[in-house]
Amino acid sequence: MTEADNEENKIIKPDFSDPELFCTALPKEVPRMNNIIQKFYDWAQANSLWLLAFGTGCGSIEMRPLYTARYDISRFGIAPRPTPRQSNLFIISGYVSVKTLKRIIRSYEQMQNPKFVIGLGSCTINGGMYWDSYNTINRLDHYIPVDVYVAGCMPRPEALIAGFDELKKRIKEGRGEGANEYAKNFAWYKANQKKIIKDWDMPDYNW
Amino acid sequence: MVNPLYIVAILLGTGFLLPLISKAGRRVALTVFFMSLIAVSAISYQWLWSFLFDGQAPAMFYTAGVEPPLSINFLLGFKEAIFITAVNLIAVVGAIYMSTQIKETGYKAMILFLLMVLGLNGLILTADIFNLFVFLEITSIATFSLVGMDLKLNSLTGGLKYMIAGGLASVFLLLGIIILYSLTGTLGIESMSQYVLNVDNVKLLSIGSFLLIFSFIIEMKQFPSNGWAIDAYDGVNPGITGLASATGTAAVFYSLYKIMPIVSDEILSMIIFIGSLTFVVSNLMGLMQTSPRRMLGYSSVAQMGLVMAAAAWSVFSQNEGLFFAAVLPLLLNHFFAKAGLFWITGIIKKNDYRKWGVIRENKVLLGIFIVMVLALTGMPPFPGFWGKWNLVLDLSANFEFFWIFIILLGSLFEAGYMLKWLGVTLKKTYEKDIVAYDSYKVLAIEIVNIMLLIVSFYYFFRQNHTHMGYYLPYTAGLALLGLRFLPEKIKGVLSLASIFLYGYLFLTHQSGFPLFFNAMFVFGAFVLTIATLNRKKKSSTFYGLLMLMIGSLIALVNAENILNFFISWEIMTVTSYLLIHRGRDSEKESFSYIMFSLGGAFLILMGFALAYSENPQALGYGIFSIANENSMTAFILISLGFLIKTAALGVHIWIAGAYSKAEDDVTPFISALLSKAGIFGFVMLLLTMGIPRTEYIDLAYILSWIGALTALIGTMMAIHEENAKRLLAYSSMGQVGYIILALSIMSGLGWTAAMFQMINHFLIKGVLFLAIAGVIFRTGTADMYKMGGLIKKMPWSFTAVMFGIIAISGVPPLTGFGAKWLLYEALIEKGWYLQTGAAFFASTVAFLYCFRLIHAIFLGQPKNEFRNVKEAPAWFIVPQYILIMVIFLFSVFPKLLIEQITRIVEPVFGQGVTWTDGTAYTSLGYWNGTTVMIIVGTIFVVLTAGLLIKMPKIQKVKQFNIVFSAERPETPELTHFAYEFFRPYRRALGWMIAPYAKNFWAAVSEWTYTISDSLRKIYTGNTQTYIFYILMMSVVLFYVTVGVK
Amino acid sequence: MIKKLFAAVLLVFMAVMFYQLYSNITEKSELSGVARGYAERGASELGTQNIVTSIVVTYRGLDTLGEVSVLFIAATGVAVLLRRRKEDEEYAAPSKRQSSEILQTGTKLLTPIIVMFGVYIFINGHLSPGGGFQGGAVIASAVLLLFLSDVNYKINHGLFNIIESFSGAFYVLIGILGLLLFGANNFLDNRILPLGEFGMLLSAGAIPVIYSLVGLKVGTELASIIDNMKKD
Amino acid sequence: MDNFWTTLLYAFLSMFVIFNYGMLLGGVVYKIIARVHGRFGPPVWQPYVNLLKVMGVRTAISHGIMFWLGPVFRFAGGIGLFLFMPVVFGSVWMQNFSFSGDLLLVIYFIFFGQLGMALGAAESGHPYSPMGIMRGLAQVTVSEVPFALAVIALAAQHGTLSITEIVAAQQGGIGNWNMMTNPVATLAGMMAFLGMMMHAPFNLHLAPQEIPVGPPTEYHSNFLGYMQANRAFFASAKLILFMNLFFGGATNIPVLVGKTFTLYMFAVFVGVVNPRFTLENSIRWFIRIPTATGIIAVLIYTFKN
Amino acid sequence: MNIIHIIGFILMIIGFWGLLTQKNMIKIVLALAIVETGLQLVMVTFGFIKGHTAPILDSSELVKGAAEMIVDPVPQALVLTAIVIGVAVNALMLTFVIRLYQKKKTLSITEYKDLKW
Repeated sequence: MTEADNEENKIIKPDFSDPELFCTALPKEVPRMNNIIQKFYDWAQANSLWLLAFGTGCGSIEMRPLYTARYDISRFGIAPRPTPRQSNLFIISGYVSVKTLKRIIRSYEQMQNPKFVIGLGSCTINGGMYWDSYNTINRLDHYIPVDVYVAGCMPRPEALIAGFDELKKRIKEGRGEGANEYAKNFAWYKANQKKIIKDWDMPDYNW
Repeated sequence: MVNPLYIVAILLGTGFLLPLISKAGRRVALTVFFMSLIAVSAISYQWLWSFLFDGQAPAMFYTAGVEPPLSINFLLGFKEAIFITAVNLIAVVGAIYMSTQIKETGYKAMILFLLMVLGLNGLILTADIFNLFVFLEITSIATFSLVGMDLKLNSLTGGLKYMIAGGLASVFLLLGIIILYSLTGTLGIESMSQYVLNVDNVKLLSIGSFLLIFSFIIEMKQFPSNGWAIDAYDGVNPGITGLASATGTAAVFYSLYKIMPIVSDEILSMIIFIGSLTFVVSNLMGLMQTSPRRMLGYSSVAQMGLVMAAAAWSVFSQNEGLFFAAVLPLLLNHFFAKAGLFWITGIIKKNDYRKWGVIRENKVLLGIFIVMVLALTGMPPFPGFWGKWNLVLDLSANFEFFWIFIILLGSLFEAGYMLKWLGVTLKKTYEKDIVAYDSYKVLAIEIVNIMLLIVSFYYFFRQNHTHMGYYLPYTAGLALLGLRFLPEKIKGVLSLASIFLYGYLFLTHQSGFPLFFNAMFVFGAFVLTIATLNRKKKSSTFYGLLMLMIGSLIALVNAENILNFFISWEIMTVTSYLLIHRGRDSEKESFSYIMFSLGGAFLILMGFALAYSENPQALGYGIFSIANENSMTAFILISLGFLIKTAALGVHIWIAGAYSKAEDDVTPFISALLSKAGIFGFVMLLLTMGIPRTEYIDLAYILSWIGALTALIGTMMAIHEENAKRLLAYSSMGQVGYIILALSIMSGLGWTAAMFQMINHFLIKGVLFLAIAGVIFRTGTADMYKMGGLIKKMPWSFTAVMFGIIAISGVPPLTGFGAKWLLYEALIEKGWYLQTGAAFFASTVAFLYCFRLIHAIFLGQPKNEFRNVKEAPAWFIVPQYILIMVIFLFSVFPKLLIEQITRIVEPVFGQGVTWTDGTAYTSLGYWNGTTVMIIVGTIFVVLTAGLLIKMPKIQKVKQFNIVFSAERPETPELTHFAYEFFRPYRRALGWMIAPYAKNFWAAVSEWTYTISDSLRKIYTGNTQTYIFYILMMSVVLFYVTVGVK
Repeated sequence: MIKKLFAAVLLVFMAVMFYQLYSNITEKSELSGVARGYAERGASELGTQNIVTSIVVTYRGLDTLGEVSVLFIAATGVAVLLRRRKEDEEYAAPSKRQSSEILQTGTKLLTPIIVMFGVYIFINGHLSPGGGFQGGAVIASAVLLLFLSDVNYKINHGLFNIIESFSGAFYVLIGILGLLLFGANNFLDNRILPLGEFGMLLSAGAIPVIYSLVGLKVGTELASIIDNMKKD
Repeated sequence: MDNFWTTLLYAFLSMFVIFNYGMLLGGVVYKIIARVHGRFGPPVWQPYVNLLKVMGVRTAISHGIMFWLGPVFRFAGGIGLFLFMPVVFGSVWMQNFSFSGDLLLVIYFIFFGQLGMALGAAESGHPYSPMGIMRGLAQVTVSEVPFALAVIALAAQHGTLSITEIVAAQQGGIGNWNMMTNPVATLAGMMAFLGMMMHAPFNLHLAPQEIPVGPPTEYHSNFLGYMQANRAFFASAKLILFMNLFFGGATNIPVLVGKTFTLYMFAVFVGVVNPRFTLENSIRWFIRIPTATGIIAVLIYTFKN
Repeated sequence: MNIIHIIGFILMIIGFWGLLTQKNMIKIVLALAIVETGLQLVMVTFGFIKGHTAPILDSSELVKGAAEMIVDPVPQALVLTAIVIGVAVNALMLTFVIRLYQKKKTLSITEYKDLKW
């Protein structure tokens, strides 16, 4: 091996356990305030859903029409955001392969606390037509907390909008606490995730 | 007084008797040899002494008891006394230097040496033209024999060439003598110069005097009949070469000077022409040399050309005083420096100047080497400087501007190869080699060096009638050079103390612009020197040079006349060059710096000369106030010189290299303080001269565009630099462009803006360069893309840089905005709208490099290798924050500064800014720095508080906890976006920074070198070619001077 | 060829230059300047018959002293340059053939006469054409003849050195005597000795002495030059 | 200045007005864009909801102190810019702190927030942030050129750099507006306006899919809230500036609303019907046509005076 | 105006021709000697005055009217010096040639070009 090769190896050698590179803290529950302000915030959360523009599976093809003049979800204060930091809604659109799961977990963990997940299509519920695939998961809520499932293969945009309505209702009722749930049962979720993902090359929690 | 004929008698008698004396043993012979040399020297010293201190009148001694012109006579005046003293001194020293060789060769070598000295003395003393010939032959033949003495091939070849040329010269000389004799009937020089006036046969007379002078032109090794001489210098034993180059040429020169009164003005003009031509062409050819001896050969030839031309000029213009003022210092400079350098080449036997680093092992020799090279390049206080200065001023008083140009051009070429040699010697790594530093040789060189210094100081004090307080600023530097053995910290503290003392001494006595500049220099120097205390590595010269540079700045401001101004300017140039040169791998860059600086200095000198020509009595700044047809040219030349120092567009190419390669704690000085020297020059020039304008050309307008474009292009170039120091260097260029732009407005507001911007730039560049110096000190690299994320490791440096960039980019509320505000108000008031636009564009582009600087270094992804870096040492941090405090002071209370500026500007241009409470009013607008600061501060505090209160608990995350499109960053290097940051900008606007200037100067330098290289090829080494040149030159000059019927 | 063409062109120009010089020479019809002074005063002042000698030895005596020095330097220089060094041994000249009988005999016959003639020339320098240099050259030619006739001839270096040194030193001494006896301006004055009767051998003060010294010195110097050159 | 506290009070008042105006303006614009697209679009109060939402986010992360301070800088820049500008001509309470400085102060203060924001965003270590900043800054530098030239032309025209005086000179009917009296400068200024508003086609710095939202890609929660609130001030302040400079200013709030809204619509409609320029394209465009226009505007006064 | 002048100048030109065209160093030295000879002729001719006699005052007539009867003695004196010096120079030059020949075993001057440029 030449010196140049060594040099190259040194550069692209990720070290995910390096505490200088990744924050190793674990998520904490942030309890709801039981007051009027919290209600107000819930209302705002429900009416300003920013969904992460991340098409994880084939179902994302059904999300495009939502932005068009025909369905126009902007009416409901729903808008796509390109960065998980600013989004509070994650739509898992369809089957989740092992490879995608890793990205989903990372993106989900990067979203800030009130965060909501909609499972889109049968695949997220029980694997759907991929239920016995070697490379997909069957139940999404073993891996991240899901607020609303929208069944179908594929569900139409109308169904999706119905799902949004359902989600809004949940949020206003104060039941959209997926993030806290995730923090609470973090060990369980992580164990499930690590069962599936063999080449775990990230910190336990992706801040 | 001892009869000078005893010189002849002693030398000759000893010479004749030596074969017998040597029978008593070598020791005895050597003793007698030295005794006679010393005796002869004693005679000459005695004469010189009585001329200097006893008011001795010139004396004449004739032979045979018959008065001249029937008999031969010796004439011993002050000049002769100087020359024989110098020659005999070098003879003794040379004998010491060559003692081993002489001992080995035996008594015959002593005879030859003695008789050579005899010939030299005779040449100087005799007042008979044929006797001159005889002594010339004695000198030549003795020299030839000494040249061939070591029997090496090169010595013999060189000697033969030398002899053939000498033979031809004597043919012309004899022919000339006989013709002149036949016309005048006398051989005495004095009587001849009287009788020639009565000669009817003018044609024959001019032929005769032409032939006479032509032979001396050959003997003086003038271009192109000098190939043989350079070959001889190259090939021959350096001991002899040093002697011949110094004493031989001096004596021959003096005899030429003696016969100059005989010849007509046309022939004197020819001498001037040939001398100047030789000076330029030989120095040009010297540029391509790699062999130091050959380099010195070209330099010798060139110097002799200059001296000869100057002497001919002094005779031509019948200005006896010029001989002492210009010719003698030039000659003595050459005399001692060349002898010393040639002798050094005899110790360091490297035939390639790039291998001369080995001299660094002997500090004494190195010091002498530096002194002599600087002396040859004509730096003050060495005599060469005084010679050139006086010559240039005298020429200008007679409106001979072309010759001034020629002289300065030649000097620039000479400085080119001399400083290249010096630069490489000081820096380049060298092969370890055993060099025999024979103590007697070093002793000889040291004596010569001391003589050079004595002559330097003699001229220094002779020329300067200003009070000695002017030289006070240099004392600390010189003292520190003397105290170089002290530990660095102590020297640093001493420096600080002396700067403080300077401040106390000077600031209390000054007023107006000098006070303003001096306050800046003293304060800046003090603060920036604190950072140098961080130095750990021992350096014998650093603080000395630094204090000399600071001293030169202070002295520059103190200068009462252009002479003092120019001396300080030159000292500043040299010391800053040496300081820049200390940096790593800085040879090329510092060379480019010194060449531009020297070129600028010469332009300034030429401008001074032009201005001086109208009023040849005074040297004060008043000379600029005289308006005449030259004043515009003078203005252009002087401003060009200052523009080079401030790195204006077109002459800016040195700036990035020099700034970036200088040591990190030196760069702040150069950027923050040194660049202001050019501004000071501009201020003084504009104050006294204004900006000349004619019906067609408005120089102020041109200057304003230079300033605006410098600002714009400098900034444009800064944004594409990867190296932090280069970036800041170009930023400096742009910022100083604003100052020039503001100065060119020539209004109260404009100058207020200029001064404000100057202070602003001084403060900010001090902070930024110091901060970067601290970062480089810790990380070891100046490449910004290699760093990143250092904010966590170096928060203090980051904060300093942040304030720096906010201030430099002109964003309110810091001082930078004040500068911009004043500038635009002034520009719009003046009606220069397009320049305003350009300046505005430049100031917005400045954001780009500001952001890049802080982002690439402090923000973004930290690199693994810099995980353990610490905050920069307090030595760097403390001065930064001192400066930042000043920035804040002036930001909150701009009135403090602007009022001071108004006070000095008002008497010249009237008030630019008026005040009501804290608000500054101009004719266009208003600004209240205090309320802006308060409002912004309040908003900022309120919002911060708001965020602190409202913010949920924050999880601090690490560098890779970023949203990376659901991926994970690979490495910091691949994630940190810093390399070629503004590439799209370059694609779109790259045409603005196409390297026209760089290509132009590269072409200039390449052409110069190419011309030099092809020109030197005329010296083929073939003796017959040289004979051909000599004869051809005789024919050409004959037809030019005497003409065809 | 080109080189020669250039040379020819250059020389044509030089010829034109010389022609201009030549065409401007005006012929003299009478003595002028210092020459007239010499002619008028030389005989009475210095007591020499030969005006040239008076000029050479006294009026322009410093030139002559210089001339002697030049020869001396040349001789010394030749000696220094042709000195034997260890590394030069290999270049030693091959053994030479003896010269012919006629030459050897002729030399033996002629040498004393030539030397006599040389002495005559320099002793009579102040009376008739001739002088130290001419005489010295004649003497040296005798030595040359000796070298020609005998390949193994060696000059007596010690003797030559002594003659050379002493004659030179005495010459200088005579010069200084002028200074000592008369004053600062009388260096090389021939009147330190009585002028004697005009036209006699022992007249003209120190001139015959000087010329004798010069003759001896020149003779020995030229001889040693020949000797040195012969070695290789 | 005689009564500082009154000034302060008035300033708060005008800040309140302008904040709400800015928020509503944003909402209306979203609505209009949606209508152009043939959609209903969000309600006009959607910006308030969004602001409320981000302020209610329960967790936050920070990459460092500068990251934290970035939005503060940004917001302070927006408010400051607004506060240094006279909003309504002749009105006592809408003069803000315009006595602190003239037009130049306002122009330069635009950079304050941008620079601070850039520093904060860059500290996040996210490569997209500096990319977006680079694009934004690069474009600002060139779009400022025609704007500066236009301002210079105005200063030359009116002999003052005080915004109030420039507005005063334009009173008395549409014929006195700089739009009419100095059409070339207005043209240059309006072209620069497009770039300064950073709407399409000059919004490469955001480029949502390429470098997700550019500089603020890491910002969330209250940070984002500050930035959204700032947008209301900043956009309004810029609109007011242009209105003051070229369109006669405003003598009362309805005129202010009308004029600034029209101005904004100009930028919005240009944006709606145009695709996005690459950086090189926009730089070249600004350095050609608008700059040339600006130079002409300036030259007119160079030769006139 | 004297024929000897012309002869002297022609000799000088011949000498120069030799200097410029001959490669053999000994010939070059000789050429220089020829130049000098020509020069000495020229010099001595400068002192010639038509009808005057040699400056040796061997008759009382001559002693009295020397100034009107003899040719100029000064050029003769000068030439004497010049000749001697010329001899010295030539001797030294030949010595150099000898030494140079020993170094390179050639007399061609074009071979001695080690020092150049």
